[in-house]
This record gives sequence, structure tokens and C-alpha cells, in this order.
Amino acid sequence: MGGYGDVQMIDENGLRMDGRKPGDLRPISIETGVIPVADGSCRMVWGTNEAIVAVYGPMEAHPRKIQRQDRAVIDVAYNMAPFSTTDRIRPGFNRRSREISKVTKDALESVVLLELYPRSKIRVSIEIVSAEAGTRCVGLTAASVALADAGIPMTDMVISVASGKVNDVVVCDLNKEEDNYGEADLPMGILPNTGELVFLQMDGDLSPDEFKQAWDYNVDAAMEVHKLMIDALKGGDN
Amino acid sequence: MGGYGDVQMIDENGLRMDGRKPGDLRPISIETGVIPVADGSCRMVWGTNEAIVAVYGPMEAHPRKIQRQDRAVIDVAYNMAPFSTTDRIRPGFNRRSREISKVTKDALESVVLLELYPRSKIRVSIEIVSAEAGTRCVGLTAASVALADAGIPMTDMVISVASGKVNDVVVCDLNKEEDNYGEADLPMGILPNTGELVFLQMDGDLSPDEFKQAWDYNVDAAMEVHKLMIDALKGGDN
Amino acid sequence: MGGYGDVQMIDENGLRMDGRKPGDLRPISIETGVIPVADGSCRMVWGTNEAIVAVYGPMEAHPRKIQRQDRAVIDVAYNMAPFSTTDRIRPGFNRRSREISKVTKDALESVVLLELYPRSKIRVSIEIVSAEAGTRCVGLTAASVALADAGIPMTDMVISVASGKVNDVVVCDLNKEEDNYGEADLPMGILPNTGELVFLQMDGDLSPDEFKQAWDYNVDAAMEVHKLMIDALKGGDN
Amino acid sequence: MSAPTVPNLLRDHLADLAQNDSRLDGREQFGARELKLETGILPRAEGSARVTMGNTIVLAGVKFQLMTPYPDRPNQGGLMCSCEVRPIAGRHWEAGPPSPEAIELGRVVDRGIRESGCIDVDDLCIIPGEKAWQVILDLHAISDDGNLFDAFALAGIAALRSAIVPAERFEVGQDSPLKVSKKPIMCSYHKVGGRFVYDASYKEELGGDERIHITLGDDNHVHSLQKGLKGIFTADEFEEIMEHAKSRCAELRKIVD
Amino acid sequence: MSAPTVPNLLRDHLADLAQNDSRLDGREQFGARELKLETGILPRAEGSARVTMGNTIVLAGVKFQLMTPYPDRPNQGGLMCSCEVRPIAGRHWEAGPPSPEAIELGRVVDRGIRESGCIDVDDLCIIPGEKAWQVILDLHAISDDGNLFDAFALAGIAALRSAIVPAERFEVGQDSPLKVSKKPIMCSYHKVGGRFVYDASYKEELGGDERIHITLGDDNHVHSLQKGLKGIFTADEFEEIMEHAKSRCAELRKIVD
Amino acid sequence: MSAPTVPNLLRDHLADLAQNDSRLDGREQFGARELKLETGILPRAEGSARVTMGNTIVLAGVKFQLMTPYPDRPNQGGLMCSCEVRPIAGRHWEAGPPSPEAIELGRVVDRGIRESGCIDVDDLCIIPGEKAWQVILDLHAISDDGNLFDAFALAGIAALRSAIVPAERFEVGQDSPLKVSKKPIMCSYHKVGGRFVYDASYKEELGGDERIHITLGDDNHVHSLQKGLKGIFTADEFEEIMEHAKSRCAELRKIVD
Repeated sequence: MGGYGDVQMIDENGLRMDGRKPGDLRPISIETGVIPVADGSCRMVWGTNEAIVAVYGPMEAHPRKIQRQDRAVIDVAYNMAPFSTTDRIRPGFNRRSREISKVTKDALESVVLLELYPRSKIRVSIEIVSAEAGTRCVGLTAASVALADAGIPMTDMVISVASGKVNDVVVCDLNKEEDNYGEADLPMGILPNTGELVFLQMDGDLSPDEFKQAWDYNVDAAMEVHKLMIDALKGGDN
Repeated sequence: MGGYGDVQMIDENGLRMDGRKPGDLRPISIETGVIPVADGSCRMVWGTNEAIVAVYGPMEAHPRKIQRQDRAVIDVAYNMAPFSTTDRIRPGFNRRSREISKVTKDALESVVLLELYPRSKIRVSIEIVSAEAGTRCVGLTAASVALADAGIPMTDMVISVASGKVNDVVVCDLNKEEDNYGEADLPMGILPNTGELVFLQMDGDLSPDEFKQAWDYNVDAAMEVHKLMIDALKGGDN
Repeated sequence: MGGYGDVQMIDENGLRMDGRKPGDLRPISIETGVIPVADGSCRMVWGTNEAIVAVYGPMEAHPRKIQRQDRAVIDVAYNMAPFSTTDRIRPGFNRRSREISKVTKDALESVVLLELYPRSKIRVSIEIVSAEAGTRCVGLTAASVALADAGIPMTDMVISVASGKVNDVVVCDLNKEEDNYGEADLPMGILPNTGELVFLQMDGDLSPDEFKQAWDYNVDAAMEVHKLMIDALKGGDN
Repeated sequence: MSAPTVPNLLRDHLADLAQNDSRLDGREQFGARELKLETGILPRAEGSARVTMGNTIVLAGVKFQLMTPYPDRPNQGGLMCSCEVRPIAGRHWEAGPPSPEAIELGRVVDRGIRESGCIDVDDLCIIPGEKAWQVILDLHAISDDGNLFDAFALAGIAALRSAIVPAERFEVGQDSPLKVSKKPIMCSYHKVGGRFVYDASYKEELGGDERIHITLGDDNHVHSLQKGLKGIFTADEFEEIMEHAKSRCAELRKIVD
Repeated sequence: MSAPTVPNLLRDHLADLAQNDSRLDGREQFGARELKLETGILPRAEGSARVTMGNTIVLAGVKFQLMTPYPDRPNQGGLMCSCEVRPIAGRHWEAGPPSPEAIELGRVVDRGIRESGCIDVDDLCIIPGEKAWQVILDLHAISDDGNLFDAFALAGIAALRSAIVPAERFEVGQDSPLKVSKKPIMCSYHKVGGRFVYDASYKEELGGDERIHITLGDDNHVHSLQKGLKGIFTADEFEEIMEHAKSRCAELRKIVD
Repeated sequence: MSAPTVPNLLRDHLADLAQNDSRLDGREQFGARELKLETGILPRAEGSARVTMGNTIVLAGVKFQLMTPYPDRPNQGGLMCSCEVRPIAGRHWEAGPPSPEAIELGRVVDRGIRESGCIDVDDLCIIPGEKAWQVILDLHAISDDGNLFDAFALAGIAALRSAIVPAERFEVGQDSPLKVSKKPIMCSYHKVGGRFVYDASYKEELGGDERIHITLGDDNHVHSLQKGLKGIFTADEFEEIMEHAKSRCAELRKIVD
């Protein structure tokens, strides 16, 4: 959240700079099977974001010390490619990527039927090759599609959307300028069949009422994205 | 040792800037049991130094390759907190801390009855939260109190004091200015019951006579500190 | 390859700045047994280059995961000492050294009879203590002498030489200025008994004809160096 | 932090206790451990605090450095929040590079303080484009018996509020208190025995599931949220803990004064 | 890359195929897999390309930064080529610091492009001694079914040739295409079943021996060579693959236009 | 250095020898191995030395760099001493980040040289506040048969005393010898078989206990001490080795001239 400034991001008709209404999503397209050597994969283009996800496994968990006797573990690596942003990102260790990898792992482990694969590892690699705000949401959503593409049993899909606030207006699915100059960002990971949550972060400043509005936008948007996912998976096992 | 300069550190009456005579120690207070989750612990305030030490173990030594078949090993981590000095210290790897950890470990392994605990590890964590010259001495001394607090059998306690030289005068227990502008620093680790040594370092410039004087100051001071330690441990097993 | 410039490196008589003809080698001296604690060793002075190589082993390969059931592995560490160049080299990780270590290992593993020592490791340490262009060649050649000195069976020795191009003239065994201001560098690793290759790199710009000339220079030079190696090993097992 | 095998006996025991609306140490679902906040306890730091919550003890220290403002923000200084859990804090914390758990801990506490806007970075500028203060808040765990998140957040804001800008030592003016305009407070909840409890102990963390961290500011504005670990929760569950957080944050905000 | 135990059954099978002048997927010794080159595919990069060779897929992206020229080369900018193979690209690629294999891969591709002189670093100078462009080419593997070397090299030169210098964003003039004067092309050969084949698949790499990488420029000038892995080859073998490389590079050079 | 299991047979053997006042190679308690010091042996270094002590061989090289003096010490250059023991030096030395043993080794040798004040850092200033020399002494082990400490210290001071300040190459004046005003000498003692011996071999180190390093300057002034490893010693033991160090340092000081 970069703070106010004088940037006007909502016009006199209540429309956003890219023409969306406050509750609108950016355009989304989803494709599976994009990585021939992977067990499951997904390319998701969401606005100008592009995430590519590979799933490998279940496979033997090594090193041994990460093995769990009674269930599989999911190993998530989220990474932004050096050319994915306006200013190049130096490759290498990065606390932000580590944290996003961890919360994504926590969200996915909440829905995958881990106990079916004791002592195994499922590897999920998320590469953001083009970034435009909300990459953690796109990565998590695409990861759940790639897991389904790999035939990994899950209790539900995970759909992640971030709403927020710009110029004191609550808006759905922040784009880059809204994220940079906005006042709050609330990404959530939602199970479409039950409305339950497996992922939640937030930073900025939201009054209780604004918070409620942002929350509702996310839940509605998730249902919309869910339809696109089902289409992409062609009536698969979700 | 920062070298001479023109700083006058001993007044016309032979007293030091903080009012001490050449052979005097700074005020010392010792408290045990300060870390509820540890097996033994000690907080030692020595001048404006404050060291907090935790002892965990004996416990299984892992990774396996550090195990010794016939005895325990002591794993010492000495660290200065970022806010312990006038200029903040950046956290992370640091050759000085590694070296102090090693000589502290060497000193403690000389007195702990390691052969009672084959294949085990005893973890000693020394955190300097306020630093004012002589932190390695305070850390080592506090560590031997924490080991006693944890009930680890030792042949003797270790007391460490550093004497040195300022304005060509040998003085006991250097404070910060004396350490910065002084000409020599001689820290020793002394066993109070036998007068033997388990720790010795020195740098700077001492003539043979000055060296003898500094050595004697350290031995006398160690006996003084020993009394405070016994009080703190309430007549414990030393 | 630093690119042309206006540096004149070949005089009107076709001689190079150090007086050599295009096809000439720099002076070379070879000494074995220079490291008393090693199983085999070699010091090779080649122009102003000096490489010192130690061989340890065959010994147990650890960590276990590098072991091969059916053969030995060779562990090569090529390193340039900080004082080996005009500008000091900072110690530590370095992609260039890693790559040279790897291609040297690949070359040596091609001639050592690895299958005689299953589950073993042979350690080859190459230290360049004085550098003057062509250090990878000197290191590899010296390593094969040190292996012979250690009595490790090989199908053949490896001799490595780099020819290149300066002022559009192909020359053998580039020296420092020729390497800095020249237009191409072609290091090869040659088996003297068969003329086969186990090492090949090149960068710069060579026309097909120039390439052929540089190649031939290297092969001829290798035969010359071979004689010196045999002398140094006093009619040993090559 | 090393990953202990999930202790099933402990999980079962915690589930039984939850059935009877009790906890290991007898507390109620939203009961807190005894809390002590002391400030000005580190002589070398420009601001400091010690928080004791039951057997959990943490320190916070504030240091200042001069920085050159970033070219695109010539009128701003900086606030950095760094968080270390070293082996002293418990036998489950090991030496080495920060674990994913430690990284998350640091980033969540940092966001709670930074996103509240409690430090106005424009106030930290000394000479635009040339000199500004960088405020560094270091959080240091001494004894981890659970809920380091809340302990760190509380020690952090208290240390900042006690800090004196050391302008004289840096020869850029007179010493003065650091301006801290807001009081962001974090409350953390762990799913233990199937329900969320407040201020979990280490054993509850060990035998529990997901956790949720809520940082609230004045007028119950939300400044930071984080769900951690594997686990699913409902909107109703979230609403319940959010209600408790509002009242508890108000209590704690008074202590910070 | 983790070192798999040498798969002897695979080696035997590959040797049998070689006897019959065939390969796992039926190709001839110097046959290539289907190749697709797309440019301008990454919206945030100033130049980009995707290369698909059978089941091998890589991306290349070009970014620009301003740099101060080195004191001894005040009229020159810089070209940096960085190469990452992250776990997404295959189950044999693991997270962590770059393996010796990945380091070699990056350095060989880098040398092929840099040594050709295709980018004139004098052209990258904006104000001598003060400001110059640093061009950064990042190579990123998406799917590794063998021969990443050639895929990276081709994507790299294509991305550079598609790049626009973002002078307006950096307020140093008008945007214009990056000048790329040459087209270095790499061809790689693996010893499989006792002979060298072109464009090896991952299984052929796994069951093969040494590899040789050849980068040729205009008029068949040699710009870069590298022999990798354990193995011995003859001058005649080298001559044979060099001949093939000359004709294949000419074909590929047309595709880059 | 990897930690070998304590070799009990070796310890017993060393104890027996000590009983008879003998050592593995027949030396007396304070006997030294044959020593050779050569200088000017590294063509690329501005100063250099090779020390051979029995089968122990080390190199020292001196390089110079220009530095900007630190703001609080505008009239001073710098002296840096760096110490590497790479796998070439013995089968017990392994690649990787420096072990605690190697760190201690480097720091003790560094202190001995630096604390003697043999290099006057004020002499290294070229233009106050702008330009000064940084002297870098690199110590490099070639063959470790014990007592690297003394070999490094001796090679280090000898290399410094042979160094020429390369002012011409850096275009800041005329080349001239580096001024080295003192000759700090280190003597090291290992407790072997229950008593301290001088100039221990690697096997004596392996089967021994603690070690003590003493650096003496002119008039027997003490410049640096270090006790390393597990072990207890008495004041009398220390006095005995200090007496020997005084006479041995005097001998070695002559060799350095």
C-alpha cells in the first residue's frame, strides 16, 4: 500500500481507470496441460498477470526429514521471473517469495487429501512470468487447477481474489495502479463449494464496513472464477 | 585496541573515569532461572553489560555427525543483539561471534563432566542484550552459572575477567572507553578452586611486568566474582 | 577476449611481443612430489603461470550421495589464489572457478580407470598461485601429472594447450596480453597417445581456416609438452 | 523451527479439553495469560520494551541511523522492523538461516506496525533529498512459550513509543521523542481442539491447527490480517474472533499508554 | 540437478537403437524436433521470446537498466546474460543454489551470445563516463525435455532482436529498437549409443555421454565451443558434427529473422 | 576441518613418548622442525614469502588497493589479513565455508600482526580523506603437517617486509618499500601426552589437547595470546612456555631480517 497521494483512480461515473465497475474482475483465461513434462500444469492469464504452474508427484519425499509417516507434504515454490516486472528482479533468496510460498502451501495442504499418500511429496512450482498486482492470488488459484490437472484428489478447489480500497472506494480485484496507490489490500482464498477459507491476508486500513464490503466482493468473485475453472478442466473432478 | 590518542583516562589521584581504582571491578549482579522454558538460565549485569544465557539439555546430539561416542558435546552460540551497542549491529554471520562461540565452548568443555552423557549435546545460548566492553567474559561467566542452574555436573565454575592497560597504567576489568582507547586487553578464564585456566586471549602491547600485573588483577577479581556466583546459586553444587 | 583496440602484438618480422614465433610455446617446467602430505602432487610453471596440484585418494566417497556403486568419482577444486593476479581476487564462490572445476573433472574422469575403485573418491586440488593466461590448461595438465605421481591408473595423460588469434594472426599458447587483447581463445585437452580429445572450449571469433590452424598448433604443442611430462615422471607409467 | 512430528496424543487431549470448554492451564477460550510490559530496559537502545506473557518473554529495541532518502521519495525517512528468534528462546528453535516460520513471523509483525501508519515517514526527513532518519525496530525472543506474534507486536509498539530520536549524538539537532501517532495492537487466535482460542501456549500451538492474526487500530480499523498453517475456517468463526479482537485490542491499547 | 544413477538399461537400449541408426523417437542421427519460435510474448519485458522444441519450452526476457560505465571503459554499456533452471522445468531440477550443470549451461549460452559481438557495447553509451545502458537477458526454463542449451541460445538471440530500448521511461530520449548486428546460433550434440546425435531429448541426455556445443556466426565463423561431461572424442567425430552445425545454423539463422 | 574421532591409540602412544621425554619424530619437548623462509617467490604479488617447517608449507602474498579513508579516520589506510586453508593442504581440510578452526586460525594470526603495530596505518594515507592504501595480506596453506599458526605468522611478516608499494601502477607516485617497523613473531605450543610441546606436527595436534599461541614483539612485549581447544592449564605451565617463547622468538626474529 503506497498511500494516498493525489492520484484520482475513480472517475465521476464511479468507474475505475481501466473502465471496470468497483465489483468487476479483470479478464481471466485458464489453460491446462501446458508443461509436457509435468504431471499437471496450468497457465492462468489474469489481467496482465501470467502464472505458469507445474505439479510433480506424488513422489518419494526426500530429504528424509521432511517425510511425514501419515500423510504427504506439499512443497510450494513461488517465484517471480526477473522479467515479470517493470524493474528487473534479481534472482535469488527473497523473504517475500518465501512467505508467499509458505501461505500458498498452507492453503493447498488444507484441501488436498494428503493422507492418501503417506511419506510422499507433491511439488508445486509457481512461476510468475508477468506481474500486475495480485500475483499471489493468481498463483494459488492456478496451483489448484494444476493439482486437479494432475489428478490429485482434493476436497475442493481454492480460488483466491484480492479486493481493496482506492480513493476511499472499496473495489474488487486490484490492478497495479490501484495496488500501488490504494489504501488497503485484502487477499482471500475461498473454497467455492462451502464458502470456507484457507487463505487470508490483509494490510492497509479498512473500517469495519469497508472490510465487510471487500470480503463480500471476494466471495462473489470467487464464484465467478470457479465457473471458468470448471470450463478449463472440462467438467473434471471438482 | 584503538591506540593511544590524547585521551586522559586516569586522573591525578590515580582514579579511573568511572571513579574506580586500578584494581576495582565494575558492579555485578547475577540472577538465575530467568528463562522459564530453559533447563537452566542466568542473567548477569556487569557494569552496563547484560548477558542472558539459556542452557538446554543434555539432549540427543543431532545431526549425527556431531555426536561423540564417549562424551557429550557443548554447542555454544554467542550473539550480540542488534540493539546492544551504540551503533546497531546487523544480524547474521559474523567471524567475531564465531570465534567467541568457539573459545567459549572450548572453555566450558574443559570443566563439564562430558563423559557422563555420551552421544548427547548441551546447548548454551549467550545473548548480549547490552554491551559495554568485556562481553565475552560476561558471557562465559554467566554460561557457567546457567550450567550450574541446569544441574550439569562440572569440576569447577569458570570466571572470566579482562584486565588491560590505559595511559600506561594497568587496570582491572576494562570499561568501554578503556577498551576503545586503551593499549591492551587480557581476558582470562579462571577456575576459582584451583586457580587453573581454561580460557586466555590477549591483544595489544604489554611489557613483561605489565603482563604480570594484569594477570594478577584477573586472578584476584575472579575470586571476588566467585563469591557473588555462590550467593546467586544459593550454595548450590559448586 | 577483450576485443581489438590498436594494440600491435605481432612485429614486422612476424614475432610476438615476448619474442616467440606464432607456433611457439612458453617455457615450461614440471616438478612432482612437491606436497609432502599428499598422495601425489605437481608444481607446473608455464610462462609466468604457476599451478600447484595435490591428489588425495582413492578414499571413501562421502557424503554418501556422491558415491557411485560401480566406479570412483573425481572431485576437482580449481582455485585462483587471491595474490595470483595483478588485481587481488576476493576469495569465495565464483562461477568461473566452478565451471573450470567441472570441465576439468569431466576431462580427468575420461582417462582415469574409475571402475577400479567403486564407491571411492579421488580429490584433485588445483591452486593457481601465479596467473598469466591459460591457467585452466596449466591446471588440467598439472593435474594429470599429479594423478600419475599418485599412481592412479589412467588410459593416457591429458595435455591442455590454448591457441588463439591476435591481430588476425593465429598463435599458439596465448600469453596475458594476447589473451586480453586477442580475438579468440581455443583451449583443448589432448590425449598424446591417440590424439583424441577430452576437453574443448573456445570463445571469440575464428574463421574456419583460422580454426583449423589453431587446432593444429594445439595438437603439435601437446606432443612437445608430453616429452617434458615423461621426463618429469622419470619414465613412469604413461 | 524444526518440524516436530504431529503429537497425536497431545491433539487428542486438547480435543477433550475443548469439549469441556477448558484449556491445558485452565483458561477459558478467550482467556489471556498474565501480561507485563516494561519500557526503557535496554541502556544502549534509543527505545526499548520487555513483554512477559506467562512464560513467553520478548525484548524490543529501537535504533536510529542516518540515511539518504530514496530519489523518488526525497522527503521520507524509513522504518525497518527486523525479527529474530535465536536458539536461546526454546529447544525447538535452532541456529541457522531463518526458517519459513520465522520469516512469516517477522513479516506479519512488521506489516501490522507499518501498515497502521503509526510512524509518519515524512516526519523522519531532516534535509530533503539528503538526510533522513531510518528507524530500526529489532525484536528478540528470550523465552518462547507460545504466541510470539502478539508479544512481539506489543513490545514493538511500546518500544517505538518510548524512543528518543538521538539527534545530538548525530549532530543534527536536539534530542526529542519519536512521534508515534497510532497504537496498532495484534491479537492472535489458534485453532485448538477444533475451536479458536486466544493467546495460545506453545503446547497448544504444537497440538493445534491454523492460526489467525488480527491487527486493529483506532476505531477498530483493520490494519493487517494473516492466516497461517494448514486449516480451514468459516466466515462465522472469523466473525467471532474479530469481535473478541475488538474488545481485547481496546484493553491492550490502554496498557501501551 | 540431482545426479541420477547411470541407468544401464537405458544405455543398452540406446546402444541398440544406434546400431540400427535409429533413436528413441524415431529420428535420424541429425534429425531435429519440431521447433516453434514466438517473440513479444512477455508484456513486462522490453524484448521476449518463447522457444518450443518438442517438449522442451523456454522463455527469454530482456530488461534494461541504467549503469555508470566502468572507469576504464567510459564509452561502454554492458550485456549480462543470466540463466535459471528452477524446479518447474522438470522433476530432476531442484530448488537451491545453482548446480554445476546450471552454472555451465548459463556460462556457455552467455559466451555464445557475448563473444559473437552481436551487441556493440559502445552503442549502449548514453553520456560517456556517466550513463550507459545495461542490457540484461534472462533465460528461464519452463519444460526440460532435453537440449536446453540450444533452446536458450535461440530464445536469447531472438529476444534481443525484438527488444526496444525504453529510453522514454528512463527519460533519456526516444524509444528505439536495440541494435543487434549478428545472429549467433548454437547447435548441440550428445554422444548417445556411441555416436553423436543432434538435439538430444532428456532421455538421450540421461543415457548418453559427453556433449559438444558449437556456436557459429555469419560465414561459419566459430564463436564458442564447449565439451561437457565425461567422454573422449576424435578429431573426425568433431569434424562430422561441425559440418552438420554449419548447415543447421544456416537454417536456424533464417528463422530468427 | 572435519572432526576426526579422537584417536585413543594415538593418544596412548603420545603419552608413552612423553613419559620418556620423547616425541614421534624424536624431537625434544621444545625442539623445532627444520625451517626454511624464502621471499619474493610470487611474481604477481607485491610482496611474498614461502615458509617450510618440516612437511608444513605455506605461502603469503601481499596486494595493495586504493581505498577511501573512513570518515572518522581520514588520515589512515588499512591492513587486512585473510587466511584460507583449502583442500589442497591436507585430506582433513574440506571445501566449503570456513570452519570454526579456520576462522580462529585467521583471526589469531591477524591479531598477532595487527596488534604489534608493525604497519603504521597513518603512513598509508596518500591524500587525507580521499585516498589511502589498503594492504592485503593473504595467507595460503599448501601442505599442513601441523602448526599452520606459526608458519602463517612467519610468512606473513616476511611477506610484508618484502613488499613494494606499487605507486606507479596506480599513478600516485614512485614505488617504494612498505614500511614495517616491527617484527612480531608467534610461537605455538600444544599439550601432547600431558605436557606442552613446541611446533607440533599434525599427528601431535590430532592426539593432543589444548594449544596456546604467543606473539611477542621487541623487548619481549606481548602482542597477542590465544588458548584454543578443550583443556586446562596452570600458571606454571604458562610461565614455562612463555620463557621458551622469549628465546625462540628472538631466534626467529633474526631469520626475518
